[in-house]
Amino acid sequence: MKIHEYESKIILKEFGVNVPRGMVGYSRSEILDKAAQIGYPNVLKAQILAGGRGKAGGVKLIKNEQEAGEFIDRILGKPLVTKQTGPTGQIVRKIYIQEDVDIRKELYISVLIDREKETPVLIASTEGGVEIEKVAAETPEKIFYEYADPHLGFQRYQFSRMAFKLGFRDELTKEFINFCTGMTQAFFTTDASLIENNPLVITGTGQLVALDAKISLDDNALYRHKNFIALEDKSEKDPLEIEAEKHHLNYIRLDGKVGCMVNGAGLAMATMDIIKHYGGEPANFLDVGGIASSATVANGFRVLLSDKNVKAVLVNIFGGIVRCDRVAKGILEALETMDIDIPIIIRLEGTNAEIARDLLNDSPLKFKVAGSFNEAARLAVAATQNTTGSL
Amino acid sequence: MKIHEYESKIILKEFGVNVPRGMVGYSRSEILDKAAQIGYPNVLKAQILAGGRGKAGGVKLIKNEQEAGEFIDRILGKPLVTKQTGPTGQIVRKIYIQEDVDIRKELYISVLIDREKETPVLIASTEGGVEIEKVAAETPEKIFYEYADPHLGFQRYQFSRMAFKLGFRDELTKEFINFCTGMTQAFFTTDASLIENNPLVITGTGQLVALDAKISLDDNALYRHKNFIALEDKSEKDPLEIEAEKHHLNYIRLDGKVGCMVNGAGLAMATMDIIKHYGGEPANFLDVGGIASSATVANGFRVLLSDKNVKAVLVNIFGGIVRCDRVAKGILEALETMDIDIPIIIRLEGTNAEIARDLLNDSPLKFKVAGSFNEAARLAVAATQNTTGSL
Amino acid sequence: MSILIDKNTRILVQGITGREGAFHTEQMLNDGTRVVGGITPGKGGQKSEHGLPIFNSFREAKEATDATASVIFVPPQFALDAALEAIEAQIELLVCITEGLPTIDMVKIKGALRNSKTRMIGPNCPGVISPGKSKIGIMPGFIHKPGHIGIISRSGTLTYEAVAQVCQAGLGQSTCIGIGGDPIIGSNFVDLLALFEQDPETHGIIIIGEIGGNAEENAADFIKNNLSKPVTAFIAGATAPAGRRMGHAGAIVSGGKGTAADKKNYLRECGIHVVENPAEIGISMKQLI
Amino acid sequence: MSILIDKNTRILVQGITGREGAFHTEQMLNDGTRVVGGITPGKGGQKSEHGLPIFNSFREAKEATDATASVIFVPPQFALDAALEAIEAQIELLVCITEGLPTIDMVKIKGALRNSKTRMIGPNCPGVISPGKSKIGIMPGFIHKPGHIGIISRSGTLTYEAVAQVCQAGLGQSTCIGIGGDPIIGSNFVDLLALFEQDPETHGIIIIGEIGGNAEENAADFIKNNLSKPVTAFIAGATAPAGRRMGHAGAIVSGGKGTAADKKNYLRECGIHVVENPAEIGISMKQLI
Repeated sequence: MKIHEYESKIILKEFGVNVPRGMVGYSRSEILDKAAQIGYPNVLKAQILAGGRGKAGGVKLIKNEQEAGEFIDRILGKPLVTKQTGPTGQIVRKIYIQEDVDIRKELYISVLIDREKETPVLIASTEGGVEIEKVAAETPEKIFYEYADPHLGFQRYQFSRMAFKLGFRDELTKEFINFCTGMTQAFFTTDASLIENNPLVITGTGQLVALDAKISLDDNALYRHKNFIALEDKSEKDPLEIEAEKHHLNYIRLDGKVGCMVNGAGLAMATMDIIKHYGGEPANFLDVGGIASSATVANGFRVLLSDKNVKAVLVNIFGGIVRCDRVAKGILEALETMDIDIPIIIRLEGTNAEIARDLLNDSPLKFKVAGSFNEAARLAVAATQNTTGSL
Repeated sequence: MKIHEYESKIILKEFGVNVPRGMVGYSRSEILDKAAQIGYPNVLKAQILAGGRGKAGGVKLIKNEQEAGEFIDRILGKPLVTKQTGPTGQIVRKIYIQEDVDIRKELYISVLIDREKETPVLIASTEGGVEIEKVAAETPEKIFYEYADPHLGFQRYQFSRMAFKLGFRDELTKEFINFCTGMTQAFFTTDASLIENNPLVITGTGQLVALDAKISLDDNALYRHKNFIALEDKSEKDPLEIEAEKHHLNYIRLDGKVGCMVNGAGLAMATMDIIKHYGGEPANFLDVGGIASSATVANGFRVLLSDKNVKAVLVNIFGGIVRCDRVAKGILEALETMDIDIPIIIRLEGTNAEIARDLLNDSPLKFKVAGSFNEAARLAVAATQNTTGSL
Repeated sequence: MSILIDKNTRILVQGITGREGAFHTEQMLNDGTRVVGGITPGKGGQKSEHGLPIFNSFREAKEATDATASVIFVPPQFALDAALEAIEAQIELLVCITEGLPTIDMVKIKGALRNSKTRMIGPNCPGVISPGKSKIGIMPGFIHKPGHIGIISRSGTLTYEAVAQVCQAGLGQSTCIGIGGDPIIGSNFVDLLALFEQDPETHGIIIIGEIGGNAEENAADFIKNNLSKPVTAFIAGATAPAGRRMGHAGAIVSGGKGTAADKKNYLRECGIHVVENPAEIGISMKQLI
Repeated sequence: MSILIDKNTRILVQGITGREGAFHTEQMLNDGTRVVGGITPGKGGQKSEHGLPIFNSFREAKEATDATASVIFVPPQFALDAALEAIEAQIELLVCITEGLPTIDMVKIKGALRNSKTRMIGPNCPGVISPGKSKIGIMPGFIHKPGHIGIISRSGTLTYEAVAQVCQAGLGQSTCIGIGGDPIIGSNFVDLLALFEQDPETHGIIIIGEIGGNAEENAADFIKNNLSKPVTAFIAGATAPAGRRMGHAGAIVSGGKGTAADKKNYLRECGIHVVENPAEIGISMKQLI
């Protein structure tokens, strides 16, 4: 789960990490009020859950109230399109007002789980304020790594060693060790999957400050942090995805016409891939999961069909934990209560598949039961290419 | 560092461990007030830093205010002599008033560092309310152990396994797991060397409650817990030991006549042992430590001589980190400013011993420089056996 | 022969009295698996609905049953504890079906595995099956057929799909392992490829990868340098958008890394046959062998 | 020969620029020890007052100097970190002089040592000396003489006392090790007795114990079963009152256990010669040999 920059900074500050003075505002007047409190010049930053805000004009150094007003009028309540938002952008609903910081040097620092080494890693670079992927590609020798012990975590000597790699001395080294101590404590305590400060800056007076901050929390660990669940900003999510989440469905909306309902992430991806393979476009990723009841499946069906781009539905279920009879019941339940006029192709294999097929075949409802993966995909794609015809 | 029962219970409660309702009082009126608040019957418990209070009459079930008054009059401000206090006992300065608990069964539980396994151990027994040493000697099969992983600590399954060894089922198992979780968290968070609940009781309503509680903190870790330093109750310490502590001297007062000033705990013990070996009695243990300055040594000398039982002093220094010249300077400083009329025997060996001997020999002050360990010990013992004579 | 499990594997079920644990124990028994007992703290001494002995602690269960493997069905918040308990008891094979473990819990488990005798499969996986011999997991046993194809997959149901295709192609499986869809897992492609290479009964290997991480790239390197047997591969997620977690915690394209296209290219560069159509995994294996 | 250290041992000093670290580096150099550098974060690239190179990190220091041993002089709150850094770099021998480590820090260090190549001596100890060859620690080197007596001691200054007595008796030392007075220590009597048994240059062994714990009892068992060389022992603390910590965190008689009398009796039961008078350690060894 991604959280906003301003929330990330509040968390980091709790762990003793230096962040610039700042406040968040939701309306024109509130933002101007708080900008005055922070004092001019300051920096206004659009709060959306995506990177690349700076280049997209979402971050600006503001000299006076007039400039602040102009920025707010241009940004607040409007979509901001960055490299990471997709073409429709994200509506800016809050703006962060941050004191202006005298920057001597920009650095990069992050903590995240390294999948290869299977333990958290501290990554730092002398090249901050630019995309770290770019630094990695062009000057990988400027990125440094320290890996946590899986049981003991990070040690002070690792922060110290990192400081020397970055070329720090004396006072700055001590500050850096404190910075890393707080940042890694925040990482472990919050069960984060990523904490990134880009840039981390050295100020004119020689202090280390996290000028920008990004935290992603491990969704699987949220049960240990009930207080963080409230931080989730659903305003940036697709309403259908929010609806799906309520029913514990793993749903991601895409742009195609073939709606997919699949059990298992891998098979769901493969189903999307085969649709593409046969010239169609998947309308979504939908994994009904490992413990789907018939109600879950029925809810999934409703979510799927709420997307008006969907011109055909492909149900592809291979029963393991999920029992096909439950899925069949769910489909029947959904179809009975909904008025559906698009083709539905169903393929069920695995646990209790025969019971499921009997259930479906006994039903008077209209759908096509496919015999193979290939057949199911071909039928679904064909149906979207000929949406007026029937099966 | 030992802390009082009532302080231990406050700490345990912070970590979610069930303790009976209780308050501490310092005066007759305060104790009676609080006893009324807790309600009768209740239990009054003398707060001293030593075990064996129950058998010594320091703990009593009180039915009404009259009984409470009688108990207070008998106990408060008076010495309580228990098996662990020594013959002079400890003055009772506070009394803990605790709600009366309906006891179904008494158990034993503790967490401490196991020196053999070199990691913390959780110890529990079905035999509570009696000395665990007695249980260990008589029915060792009734004591159970779970060892912490040195890096991961204790795991839930260990608490669960312990619960079954104790014969718990269902609800009680869950309670026990929570109890152990809190108790071990308290252990690690406070850097305790021991947390002991004896008895841990099962109440009539099936709850687990720490009826008694003892916490010892690791002196070496107190720098991480500045707030705990205030918990130290110096009122129970020998004033000379408090004075010695101020000067970072490791001093323990004993009953003999030969005062010892030694560097290093092992040599200090051996010096006490050799005094005994030659028929004398050591007046103290005094380790001036590894980084003794001349000032430290001078202070040590003052502490030593404040004990009026001391009839002779044996200084035995083997210089390693401690440089003998510093020690010699310290001795000279102390002797110059003090009016000393008892024999002083000095033996210095090791680092800078020659410079030290030169310093001592150049001094006009009165003392005897011994040539060997045996000689020094014999002279010191002889001096106490003939205290009127001079060397 | 087969890898990891066979007719002699004696299995404990951690969480045998839970809904899914009980259901799949039943299924495993039906598939001829030697499940020898289960662990549910507080129910020691009782029998499970399948008539199996229940124990309070893993150590007790292992001592009483001489089990060599264990499967975890407990909820995610107890999975770290269950895994550490099994590792402490030095079980040989540990299969964790549970989905939703916090990544940092898996970091700790891997740390504990590092100095242990235990090999772990999963979490968030369907488990392991050597058809006709033993099954530890939740895959529908009846779709499998004994044979000579080894399957290693990051996916669950997509593995069943591959199994069904292999059977349709007239082949069977030596052992199929779902290694799980999480960022950190007990055993990786490479660990298991090495075992398949040494198993005389395995004649060909299918690997099913997906977007995210670089487990497939590591597998490709290993295959290129160490494997003599034919390998066919499928990588799921060609149509997955960047930055979105595709169900599995590990299936995410981030910073432009871990795309299906990159993986397929890398595998092909290492001389591995990669299929584009997930319905052709079985037939592709048949043609290679 | 000797044990642990000899003329070829190359030593790093952790905390070389601190007051005690600098002083004892000087002393070690005077005693002919091959100190090859030091670590003080922030002072890398500089030279110590002894002209030795200073490094910012242990790994860097070890790579540059080919050091085989290290000695820790940092304050107690940094000792855990220093030890873990040295262990990470897989130093062969680590001697920790620092006094006052929290016991739980030592628990963590022991956990890290368990799976490492590092052997640790201390903390809270005078170190190790093989007279005439090398000294890692703070003992006054000049009181020692090369010879054939091995000494292992929980005490610091009492060891010097024993050394002086051994010299007075006309003998010398192969290696003397102060193992430290803390409840948990890097190497115990037993670890080192095994090394002395195998060292042809060591003809007799002195062990100096004290109250608290049961390291002496374990040593006695080991000596009885495994040692062919004569051993003499002294146990300090016969006059120590129960429940009081006698300076060393480990020197405490608690619950009636760990008394000097018990230890002496146990050692004698195992056939070990125990001296009552600490001034007779040297002469006792002389008589035994």
